[in-house]
Amino acid sequence: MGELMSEHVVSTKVYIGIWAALMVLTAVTVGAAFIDLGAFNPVVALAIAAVKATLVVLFFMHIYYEHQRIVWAWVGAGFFWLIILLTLSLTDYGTRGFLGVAGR
Amino acid sequence: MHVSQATNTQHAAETEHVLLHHFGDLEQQRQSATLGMWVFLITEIMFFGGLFAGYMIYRLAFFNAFAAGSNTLDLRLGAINTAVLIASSLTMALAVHAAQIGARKKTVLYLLGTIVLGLVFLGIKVVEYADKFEHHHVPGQYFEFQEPVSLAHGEQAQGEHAQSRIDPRHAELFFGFYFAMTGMHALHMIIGVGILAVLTFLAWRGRYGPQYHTPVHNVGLYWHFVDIVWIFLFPLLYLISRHG
Amino acid sequence: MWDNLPLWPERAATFSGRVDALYIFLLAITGAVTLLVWLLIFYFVIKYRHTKHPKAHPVEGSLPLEITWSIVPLFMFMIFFGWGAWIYFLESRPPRDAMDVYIVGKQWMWKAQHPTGQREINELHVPAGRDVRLTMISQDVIHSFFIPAFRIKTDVLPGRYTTQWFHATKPGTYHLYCAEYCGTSHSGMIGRVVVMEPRDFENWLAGGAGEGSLAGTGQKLFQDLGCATCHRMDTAGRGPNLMGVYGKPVLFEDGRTQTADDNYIRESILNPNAKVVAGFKPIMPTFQGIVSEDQLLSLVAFIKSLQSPQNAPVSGRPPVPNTTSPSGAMQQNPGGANR
Amino acid sequence: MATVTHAIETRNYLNSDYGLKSWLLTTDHKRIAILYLVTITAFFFIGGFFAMLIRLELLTPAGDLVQADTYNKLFTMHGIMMIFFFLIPSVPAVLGNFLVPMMVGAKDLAFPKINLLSWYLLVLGGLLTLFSIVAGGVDTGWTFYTPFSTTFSNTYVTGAALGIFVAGFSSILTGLNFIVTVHRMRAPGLTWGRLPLFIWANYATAIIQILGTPVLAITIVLVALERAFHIGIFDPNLGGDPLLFQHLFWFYSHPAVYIMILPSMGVISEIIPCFSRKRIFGYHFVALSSVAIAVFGFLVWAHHMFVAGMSVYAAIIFSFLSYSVAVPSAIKVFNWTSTMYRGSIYYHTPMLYALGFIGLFTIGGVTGLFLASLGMDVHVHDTYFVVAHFHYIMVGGAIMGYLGGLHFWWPKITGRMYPEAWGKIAAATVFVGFNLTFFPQFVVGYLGMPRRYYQYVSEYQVLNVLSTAGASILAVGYLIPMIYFLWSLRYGAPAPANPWNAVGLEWMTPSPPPTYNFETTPVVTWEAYDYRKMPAIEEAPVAR
Repeated sequence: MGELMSEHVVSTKVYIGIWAALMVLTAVTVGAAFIDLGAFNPVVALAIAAVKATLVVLFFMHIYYEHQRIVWAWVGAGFFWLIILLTLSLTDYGTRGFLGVAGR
Repeated sequence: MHVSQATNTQHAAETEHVLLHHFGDLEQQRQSATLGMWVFLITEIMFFGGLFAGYMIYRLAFFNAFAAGSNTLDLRLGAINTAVLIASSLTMALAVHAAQIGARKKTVLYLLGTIVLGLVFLGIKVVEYADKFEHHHVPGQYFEFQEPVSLAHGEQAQGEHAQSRIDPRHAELFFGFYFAMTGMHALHMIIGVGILAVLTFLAWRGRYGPQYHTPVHNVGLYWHFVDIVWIFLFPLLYLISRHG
Repeated sequence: MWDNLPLWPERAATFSGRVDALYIFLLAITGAVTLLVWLLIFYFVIKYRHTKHPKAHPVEGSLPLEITWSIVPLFMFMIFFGWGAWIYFLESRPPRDAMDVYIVGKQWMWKAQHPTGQREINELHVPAGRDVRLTMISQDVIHSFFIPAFRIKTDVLPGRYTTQWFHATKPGTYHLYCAEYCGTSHSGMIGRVVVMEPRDFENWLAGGAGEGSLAGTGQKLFQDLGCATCHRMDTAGRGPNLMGVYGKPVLFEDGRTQTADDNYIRESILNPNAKVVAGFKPIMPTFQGIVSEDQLLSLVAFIKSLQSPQNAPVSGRPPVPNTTSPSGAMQQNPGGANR
Repeated sequence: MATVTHAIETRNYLNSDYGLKSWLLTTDHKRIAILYLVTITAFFFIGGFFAMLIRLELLTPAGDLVQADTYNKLFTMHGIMMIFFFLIPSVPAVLGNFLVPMMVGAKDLAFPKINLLSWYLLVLGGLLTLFSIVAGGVDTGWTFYTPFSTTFSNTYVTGAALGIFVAGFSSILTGLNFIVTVHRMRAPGLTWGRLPLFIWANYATAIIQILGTPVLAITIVLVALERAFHIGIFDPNLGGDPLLFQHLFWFYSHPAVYIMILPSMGVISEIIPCFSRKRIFGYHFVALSSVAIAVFGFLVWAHHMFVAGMSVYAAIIFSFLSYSVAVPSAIKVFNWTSTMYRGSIYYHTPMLYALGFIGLFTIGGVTGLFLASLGMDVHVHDTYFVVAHFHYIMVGGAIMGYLGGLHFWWPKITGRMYPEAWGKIAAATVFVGFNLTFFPQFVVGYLGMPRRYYQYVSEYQVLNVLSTAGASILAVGYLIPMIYFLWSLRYGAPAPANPWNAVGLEWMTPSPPPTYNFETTPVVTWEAYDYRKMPAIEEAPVAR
């Protein structure tokens, strides 16, 4: 609690650094899309997007400096629930037709 | 968690008009607001999550159609818009910083910058949408889809009975998602710009300072969240199978 | 009186007994637990009523008890799960040599087509003692094909085949319901399933028909639509040879494989170039909007019947594929009808 | 700040201000709770009216009372009204709104204006939905299955869907308010291990509201877009998959069942210790089982789709996961029952509802085990067995809990006692009427009677007549409290601050409470449900 309140004032240099990183990553993701990586094209694209999103969440959105652990927990829960939605939907779509019986 | 007694009295006068009756102190109020905003943003994750789930399933099922649809999008405009939005996130972050240190003029300027960048984004989006209307890429009655030449596999295209490999209905699904996802995103942007306008006015009136700038911070969180959605939308929509 | 108040549905298929056994087991276990809870409530409420027991005795919890009443139910649940999943798995896998019947649902009626050509509306005649596989599709909204006496039910979807099967054991007439809400006359989308002695069923089959077998209809359509021009019964065709393709894995151009089931055949007719067989070119036009669901089913039945002679189809006359008439006009429909 | 509100003893939130504006623009959580109470009671009786027409139609096998289309609209509107506009707001928005701040020792919820906004959103959503009823109704069933709802139904689907969309935001904002309040507004000393179980239950509910409701919202948006522009996401004619709708819909709508039942479980966890005069058995297990239900509740949605044409393997996975959510429910039932062991039990009306809740929820819960078992579900899916099962959970469970809680806290909310004898009569009537209505439906469901049938084969008639007879009794059972609650507002005996000698911060302030709940912020130094030093319950006066 060095500050007036527990809120952290982030240096503008950090912001500009993050912005530069985001711009570079945007260029990288566009570049990577033109290289044939087979099945890994979407993986790379999403990985870069995830890194960018993490940078935004941690620094622009101040989660890195957040003292309330519960905020961390809720942010984690949000992404975790999204993964529940995606993966459990895929248990259906990913295994359709495995049995070789129409519609099963 | 509790502000020390000395600080409390020191800022008592400044505190009184912003502290709501049911909170014990400003710190509690600020933390509540931050937590509340984050929980709200979690609902937004799940809101877009439903779209992402549908998109993922159909993209896996109809990859060719999605790739063909994606290749008709203007990558340059998409990339420029990504840069514009990231820049607007930077100005937003700087606006929050300015409010925290009590630089009123800077706060207003950065907020205005954010609004302008947001409007630029929306303007480019309008250009893109107009292009879709022109090419009948809007799902519905008038939808048409011709497979772009690059994908139509040269030698086969020369065959007398060459058929499109793409079911236009599946390309229509891609554009359905394109409009649903970017439309929802744009709607969030429009709401964001509106809120920013009010916020800029209040900042100009000197409402925010080191003691109290929760609205600036929370609107910032919202704006960054909208940025994050775009960070995912850009590769998902614009960058399918761009090579070869 | 009891005619008007049946308390147990009839058991008329092999699954009926299996499901009933599970039901009785579940009733017994859960009934016992429910009874225990109710009796305990009554016992405590009476024994410890405040007039007789004015001072509560502090009992705050018990870890062994908590563990017991977590683990024991979980163990029972796993039995419920395993038993139910086993029945479901049996219900999901029709025997290979099951007799086929094709069902088309539409608002608000059921159409059944037998491989021999008989068509029925809101009725389904089947022999007792035979495995019967239903391949089902809807022309409009989602329906659900439900025969309570057989304890089976599966949704009938638009755009995709679903399958279920049964083995009727008891001749008689049973209810047939649509179980998925489908609009105004949902409750009118009912019919009857007539289970007949095999001999009676043969007679019934002999009586109706007239239009030739379903596979025969499909074969005729196969010629009329010009399919035979490319899908020749040798290796020289521009499309794959379809002899014996049903039920086998198919290798696609992009390296993926898929078993050629009813849905694959349907998709290949309606959206032929989504999955192109390795070694062939994406030149087939779509038949979207050209063939009806009924016709699609007859085409599927025909392609199913194209098996090598030693395991000839169990139903219908094995058709002799006609490879000598390239006369069928090639019906090119570039683009086809989109809807 | 605390010095001003010294005035008169009887100054409370009800008489602190008068006039319509003081209610419609209030930010006091207690007044907003009253607004909710009035609103959802209206919705409840509208939904109940539809239910009565449904039961009357089913008195005879033939369709003779209303048209088939009308019947379809009736069960659709019954479902929509009861689920989205009564059950989901019921306990959280009325009792939760009133009690959450008081139970944590706060002056109000964290965001009072947002709290008022969420009431307006519910009203707006309700009006939109009512408008679509008046304009012609909706006939899709509350489940809105595609492609029927998107392509084939020509009723007011979009209007009703929009109403639900708006009401969804009401639910989200209520949940958000509770979460922040529980985290940031607890009185000093009120640790998580000392929180009332009602708070735990509402917190768990809020988790579901936050994480589930947005998925319903986007699904509704997609249905509306599909109706308006034919974008084809759920339309098989465009290559879309109708099962995707079901996945997204049930991702919310299965956990939504826990939105309805969890808060009622919280109510029961308050009532039983009070009328047994002892601490709840296994506090931590009851508390954590609420959270477990909220979390596991999200892993089981596709058990609504076992016969829908889903992959067999997915069905097996979801069947397995479905049993995971049954364990914490069982833990609760056993702990409530054990709480009464060696207690000192009073038979007041709230306790009767709580006992009824345990009994009926047990039946509803164990029949859920039937439905989670794949082979069983194939037969009973979409039959009256399912209808009976979820009414045992939602009416036998959620509404019993809501009524129990309403009686329990009525003296606190209004400052008046309800007539105890009538309360007992009503509770017994509800219990008998409920069982007569819904138990026969298990039997008729196993016989094979599909749900949403306007006419049915004659052999099911006897059971349907029993059910309709039960529904009439149930209707009377619901009208009696409505009457005596209104009566008590004028003629009921003034309630003391703590008529049940219950523990909990809400009982340590006058009835009705002052606007800011507490004169000074309480400091909690005791564990929850510490009834050891509380005196016995005195016979409360019934009327002046």
